[in-house]
Amino acid sequence: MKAIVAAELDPTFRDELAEKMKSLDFANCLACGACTAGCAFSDLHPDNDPRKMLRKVILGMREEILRDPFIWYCTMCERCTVECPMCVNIAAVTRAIRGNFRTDSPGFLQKVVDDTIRSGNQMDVQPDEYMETLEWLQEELQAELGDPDYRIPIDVEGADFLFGFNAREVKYYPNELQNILKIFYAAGANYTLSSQKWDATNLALFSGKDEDFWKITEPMLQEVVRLKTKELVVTECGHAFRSVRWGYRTFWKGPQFPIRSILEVLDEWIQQGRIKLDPTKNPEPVTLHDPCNLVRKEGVVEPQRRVLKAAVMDFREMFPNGRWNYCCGAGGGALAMPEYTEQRLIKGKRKVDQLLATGAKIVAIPCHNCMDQFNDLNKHYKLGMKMEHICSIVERALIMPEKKPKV
Amino acid sequence: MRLQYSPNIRIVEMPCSGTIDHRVLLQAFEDGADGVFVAGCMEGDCHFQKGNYRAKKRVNAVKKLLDEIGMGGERLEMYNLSAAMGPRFAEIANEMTERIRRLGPNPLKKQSAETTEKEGDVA
Amino acid sequence: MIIAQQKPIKDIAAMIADCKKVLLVGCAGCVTVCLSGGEKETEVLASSLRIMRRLQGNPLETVTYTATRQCDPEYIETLENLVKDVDAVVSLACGVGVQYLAERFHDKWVVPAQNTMFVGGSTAHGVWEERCGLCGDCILHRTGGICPIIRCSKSILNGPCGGSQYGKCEISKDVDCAWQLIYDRMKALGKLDKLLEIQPPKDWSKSRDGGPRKAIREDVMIG
Amino acid sequence: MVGAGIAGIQASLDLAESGYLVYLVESSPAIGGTMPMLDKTFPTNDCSMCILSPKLVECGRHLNIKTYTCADVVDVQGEPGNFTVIIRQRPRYVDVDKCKGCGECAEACPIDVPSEFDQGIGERKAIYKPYAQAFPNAYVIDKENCIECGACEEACQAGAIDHSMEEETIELNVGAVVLCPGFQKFDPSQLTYYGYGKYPNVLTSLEFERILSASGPFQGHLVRPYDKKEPRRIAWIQCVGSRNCRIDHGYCSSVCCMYAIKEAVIAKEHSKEPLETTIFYMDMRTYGKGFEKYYNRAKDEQGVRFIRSRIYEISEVEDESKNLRIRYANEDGTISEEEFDLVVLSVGLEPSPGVMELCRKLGLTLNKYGFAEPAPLTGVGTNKPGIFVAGAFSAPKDIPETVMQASAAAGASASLLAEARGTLVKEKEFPPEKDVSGQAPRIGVFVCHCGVNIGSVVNVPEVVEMARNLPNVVYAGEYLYACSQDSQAAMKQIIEEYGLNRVVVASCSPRTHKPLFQETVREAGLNRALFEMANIRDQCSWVHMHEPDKATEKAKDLVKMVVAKAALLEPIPQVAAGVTKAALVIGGGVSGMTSALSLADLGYRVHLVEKEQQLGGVARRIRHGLKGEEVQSFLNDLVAKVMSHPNIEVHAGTEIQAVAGYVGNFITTLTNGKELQHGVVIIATGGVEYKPTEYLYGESDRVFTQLELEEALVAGDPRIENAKTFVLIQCVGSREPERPYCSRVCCGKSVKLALKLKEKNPSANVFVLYRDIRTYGFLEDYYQEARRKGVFFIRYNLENKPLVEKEDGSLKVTVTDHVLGVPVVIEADVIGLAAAIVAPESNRQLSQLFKVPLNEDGFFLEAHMKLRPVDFTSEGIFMAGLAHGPKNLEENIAQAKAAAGRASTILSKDHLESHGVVAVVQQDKCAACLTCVRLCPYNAPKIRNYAAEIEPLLCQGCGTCAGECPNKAITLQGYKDHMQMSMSKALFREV
Repeated sequence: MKAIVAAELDPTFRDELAEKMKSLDFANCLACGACTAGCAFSDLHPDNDPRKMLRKVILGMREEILRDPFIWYCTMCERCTVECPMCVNIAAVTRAIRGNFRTDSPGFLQKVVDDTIRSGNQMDVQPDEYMETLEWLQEELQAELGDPDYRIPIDVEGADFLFGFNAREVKYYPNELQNILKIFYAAGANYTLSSQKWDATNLALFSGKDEDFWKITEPMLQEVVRLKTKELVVTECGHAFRSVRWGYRTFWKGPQFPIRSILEVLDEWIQQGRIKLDPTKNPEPVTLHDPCNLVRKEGVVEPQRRVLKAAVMDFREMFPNGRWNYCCGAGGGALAMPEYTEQRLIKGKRKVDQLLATGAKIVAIPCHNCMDQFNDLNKHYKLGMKMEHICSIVERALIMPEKKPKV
Repeated sequence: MRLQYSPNIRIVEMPCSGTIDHRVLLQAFEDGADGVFVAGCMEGDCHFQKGNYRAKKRVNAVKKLLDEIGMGGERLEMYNLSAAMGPRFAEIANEMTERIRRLGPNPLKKQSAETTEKEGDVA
Repeated sequence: MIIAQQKPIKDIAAMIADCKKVLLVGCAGCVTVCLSGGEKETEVLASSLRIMRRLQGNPLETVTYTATRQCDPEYIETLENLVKDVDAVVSLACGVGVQYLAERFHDKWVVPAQNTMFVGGSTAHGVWEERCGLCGDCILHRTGGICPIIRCSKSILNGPCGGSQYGKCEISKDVDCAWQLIYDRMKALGKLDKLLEIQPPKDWSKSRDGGPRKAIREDVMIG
Repeated sequence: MVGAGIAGIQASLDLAESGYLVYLVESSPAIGGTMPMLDKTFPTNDCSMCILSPKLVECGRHLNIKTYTCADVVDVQGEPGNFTVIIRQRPRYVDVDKCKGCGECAEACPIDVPSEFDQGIGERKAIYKPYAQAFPNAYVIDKENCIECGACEEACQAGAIDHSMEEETIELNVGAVVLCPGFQKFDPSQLTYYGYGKYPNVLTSLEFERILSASGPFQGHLVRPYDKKEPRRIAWIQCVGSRNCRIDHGYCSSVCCMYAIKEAVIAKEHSKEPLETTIFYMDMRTYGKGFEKYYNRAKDEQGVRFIRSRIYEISEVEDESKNLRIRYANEDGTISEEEFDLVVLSVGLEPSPGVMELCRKLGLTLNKYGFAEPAPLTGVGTNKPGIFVAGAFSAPKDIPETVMQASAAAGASASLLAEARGTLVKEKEFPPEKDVSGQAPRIGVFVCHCGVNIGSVVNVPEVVEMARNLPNVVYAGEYLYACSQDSQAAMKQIIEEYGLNRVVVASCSPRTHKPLFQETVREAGLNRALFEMANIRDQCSWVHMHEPDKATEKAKDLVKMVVAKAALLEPIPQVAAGVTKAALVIGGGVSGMTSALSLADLGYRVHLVEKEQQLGGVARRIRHGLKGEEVQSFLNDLVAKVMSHPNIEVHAGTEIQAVAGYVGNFITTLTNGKELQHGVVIIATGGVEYKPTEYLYGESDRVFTQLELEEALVAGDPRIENAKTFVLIQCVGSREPERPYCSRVCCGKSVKLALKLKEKNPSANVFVLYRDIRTYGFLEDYYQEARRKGVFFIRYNLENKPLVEKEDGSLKVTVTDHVLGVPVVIEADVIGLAAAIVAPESNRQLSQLFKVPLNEDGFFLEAHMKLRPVDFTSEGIFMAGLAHGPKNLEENIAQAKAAAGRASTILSKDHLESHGVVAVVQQDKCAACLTCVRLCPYNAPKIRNYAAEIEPLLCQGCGTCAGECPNKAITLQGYKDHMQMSMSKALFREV
């Protein structure tokens, strides 16, 4: 990097950013180095030191920031500043810069956002395709459950909760959706899906453009009002859960209602005995990955552990975990940026070391983005492990009730 | 500051180096001391203005006398240091002990044939 | 007062080389005032001699005493029992003291530790200068209080000799020319004319040239 | 006095000595506060207990101080001069007067609980005494853990235990209240990422102090509580609970940097094997007097590693060693990972909830962090007249500043109650002095262990055995702490029992402890001079640590010598001298004027001497205080008060010509010929701004010093008005080899200037180039405000200083950015240099006149850096303000009031007793040779009727005349030649 000429510095950049973020906390930075140490990846490859990026912002080095690779390398996992003594939030700064200043959005991140705005879901699944898949699933379940008049509740008003899920569960992994619905059935859940807006994911969380973000997430929240459900439950997907919760806290002006993760609901059902599990169905050692959006940013830590302990024989924690977990390397929309795949796999090494240390055979991963990353790591580092969602593990251990519960 | 220095030193406390008297110095040698040094304040800093100057004059007079009578003047020395200079005191203590080790025990002892083990480990 | 300076210690030691036990006697008179023979100097001398002799393998025993003055019989009477078993007495007094001890203790060998120098006074602490030659016939009233006998190197009565430069005597630039001083003083007092009177040769019989002198005061003699 | 830490003790002593009755209310069972828990104190490395215990005993035994322990203030009503205070005293279940502190009860008690004093590492019984030298020297029962088994009651021969005691409510009527309840240490368990409470090898700094301390759970042997192993690598983590906005602790706790360095240095001293010590920090804040040298010595000579990096988290290694691993970022961004056996968290200071509750009840305004910050520019005042604050309760601060604020609070309270002085106090009566003349010497030898300070090196029993058969010795005994209250009582009893007429104590330095033992000897009816000390600690155990047998040998010799001298000691009569009830204050700056006003309010005449024509000093050039106070208006009304005060006589345009006399009876002549009579002196000669030679100062009119910049800014100088880029450079002249000290105020001032510049022109670019930003205490908030307002802070180091060049008419500053590691080139319109504060040349001359020492940097050297920061060693002379060393206006004002408070302890007395060690002439031996008259610097000897005579009150006891009297007519009492000769004789004579 060449010498900095003070005259060329642009202090107004700092104020513009603060106005966009509606907070000046980042200016408190003491350049103390805690975030550099906290970032799990700052020493794995160049341009990944949060302190250096923030320094450029504070000095007002507009050009440098507009071409600093850090902005796209950062997985926005917030580990660096979770305990920053000066209340700086590097992820928020990165996101604001991405959305308001950068024009070189990599890969197909922006394309996916545009598709989502247009089609309402991330995979551009057309409404008829969506309805056919549900019908197909309904038939499968009627056979599997041996209950001919089993129906998937769609647009049922006044249910306990609306279930929002990930477009991948329709497009590529309907079987996973099947498992979920089977569990709902076993628990006699009073829920509904929506025909209009069902995909809770939102890549604009990573692109940083708030207008795009709200265009995508607001309809999801409006569905809850339209269908008059008591709460919104989101499937095992980190950034989907984060999007609706963050959107709700930041932009939502409508009526108030709780938003919970499916893991919290499963945990509740198990505590209440509404579903019974047989852990012997999952004999192999299982470890749990804590997705940053679900665990560190949204604070859901214990429910998934209780669920797993009820569903498997040998549950092993990896270290560090919970609020201090390492990011899997694919956060911040990295999967939509093929040109940084190599950095993503280098970042994943730290997670691989954790997995090997536990000696587990199965990795429970309550997040779709993380799932793709873990599958890549499985292949790249030849781990030979099974990567599963918690619902698949729970479904395997499920003890179906004899008679058909009232719907 | 707990600086370590040679344990061969015995200290006689005086309110000011100006209190020292020729006879006390000579008496020390006669009683068997191998070496004596007077530690006074820095020149010009004497709390009593002239105490340490007078002490230096008297010490030099006795040094000359010790040469004349064959005891050797190097066994007596005057040093100037302030109360705040702990390291300097330790340095002096070690320096003086080395000098006296080089000079050997008090010649009066050889004469009176009874050896006291005060300086037992002297090479 | 009488000014005395201690002899080098080697000389003193030589005088008592054969003695086993000596008595050292200080004097609290003139030699204390000129810092050469008081109790402190006496004990320093004693200690030095003891160390010196022990170093030579011939230890010396010393007894010390400081008399109020050594030039009055009564003050040295108290030494009676101290001198009994000593081989010699070392006196730190002026020459008078040494002789008094010798006279009083005729069976004892008495040696001087001092060189009695002159009669004078201190001009600074530790610096003494000669002022009076004890000539027995004082002429200071003729020279404005400055004695040419002592302060002029040639003791001339009708100076100056003409050898002085810038008021200093030709023998040494540290010595003032007495007559320069006399001249300046008489000039200041406006009595220069008195210097014109020629002084006759001095009657030295009043000085020690007439043999040792005696001063008698009938009026105060006892018995 | 609410709170009996060092602040409460100092303020109580000052007030009691000035003629006021003091009620000292302490919530814990013993006075002393936090200081007794510390092992050593910086920067002198004195053992904390050793410098505190004389004050503990003095305060404990003082007739005019009533101490209430286990007591809390519940309410205060009334107005200044007439407050009613309700205090609630919790039951102690032990009668303080009966309890001898023998400890039998604790032996018998079956219950072991973690000791609060030892921070939970060591243990104590349910019935316990907080620490060995505690005052009151009595036990207390902790009812929560006591199982009422009655074992203690049986064991106690003194019948002091009374389980039926109840809580009492006591009402006190007082004129003024001083709040000094101290602080609470931050509990780091709330910062989970440090793992305190989870990982056994993560300790707080106070726990580490207990481990280091000789009276601690491991007797000073440095081991880990976890597995009692000796650690090889220890890390200190700074700013734990300080400079942290996330938990509303944004302030800096001011003391942690220094105590961390001290702990590292002392830890190295305690470990036989080489010990690796590392300190992780952000800014090394060693701003006090002597601190920078202490830091440099630790860094350059003692091998303490300093790593500038704030720690993100601590993790534990898997194996059972439970060592700790720290992953940290270096300054260039690279990551390092190291393993440590022990991690010490330098926890900050915070106000304790209970105290904040009391303040709310009293209507005291607290700042946003809950501290009772004093009203601006008062040093100790609060928003409630008559209620003053002192110590860490008003702001996190170091012990010297606490002691200064305590003396200031005492001074302020005294001036509030000037008329009531002396009304409620009792004089100290001593038993009649026994006449020992003619008796054969009967010597008692008391040998001290001083905990392990002596006992661990010198074989004390052997020394006692040897002492027992020394000539004239009739008693010899050993004591764990000779200076503690119970040993003192035992000493008195033994003097009685054995009919001793000489006392020898073999313990520590006479400088700190001789007066204490002499007081006890005097209380047993013996003249103070019949006492002598052998220093077997500073001269033996401390300096021959690794040669115990030689140290024991030497200790025996020292005792032999002192016993020989003791046999020859004679009683010395005390001589009393009157006190002129007036003070001389030198220097008319803010400090001088504040001291003068405080003393004048106390009713004493004050002569204020100022060499300039008008008062004000350097404060004339300061516009705003660090917290934005209007300094000029404050200064003008201060000058007005001084000029109009009936008790103050101002002597402007004159200096000190000559000084004569001694404490209570000074006579000073001024250059204008006036002669002043006064009892005390306060030197407040201020400081001078260093004229820089660096950074093109003087070669360009755009390079200012801070004071010049402030003046230009206020005057609307065009060079400032239309300037766009400002560069402020710190440490100009300070922290350099020629001036190895920190000028302390420049960081605060630069931050304030930067804020002012930004306020005047928000689009201006303001750069501050610094080595360490030392905005200690609540100044840290301004540093944060400056960063938020866009001031650029760039750090440089000694090897890579900023380069200032003149380039075709404009100034170019080049400095390397400390984060990005690339040079930053700045076209500066204005450069402000933080020039050092240096001592004025006149200090050297004043030091000669008053015979008071200067330190190497030219500032005046106080009697004791920690506990006597405003006194000189010579009695009756005090100092205040920049003359003592660089500090800000607020601190100078506190020190000025402290100096006045200390001076009033002398002026309030009608007569002073001379300390007795004076020279005496034996007239019949005197030859009137004038040696003594010529030598004595104090003109004490005069020739009267043909012999010398020494005026005892003028004689300072230096002994120069005695050493040179040709006929040994003069002897110095207590140090006669034959005494010294007897010591050398005893040394070499075989027993």
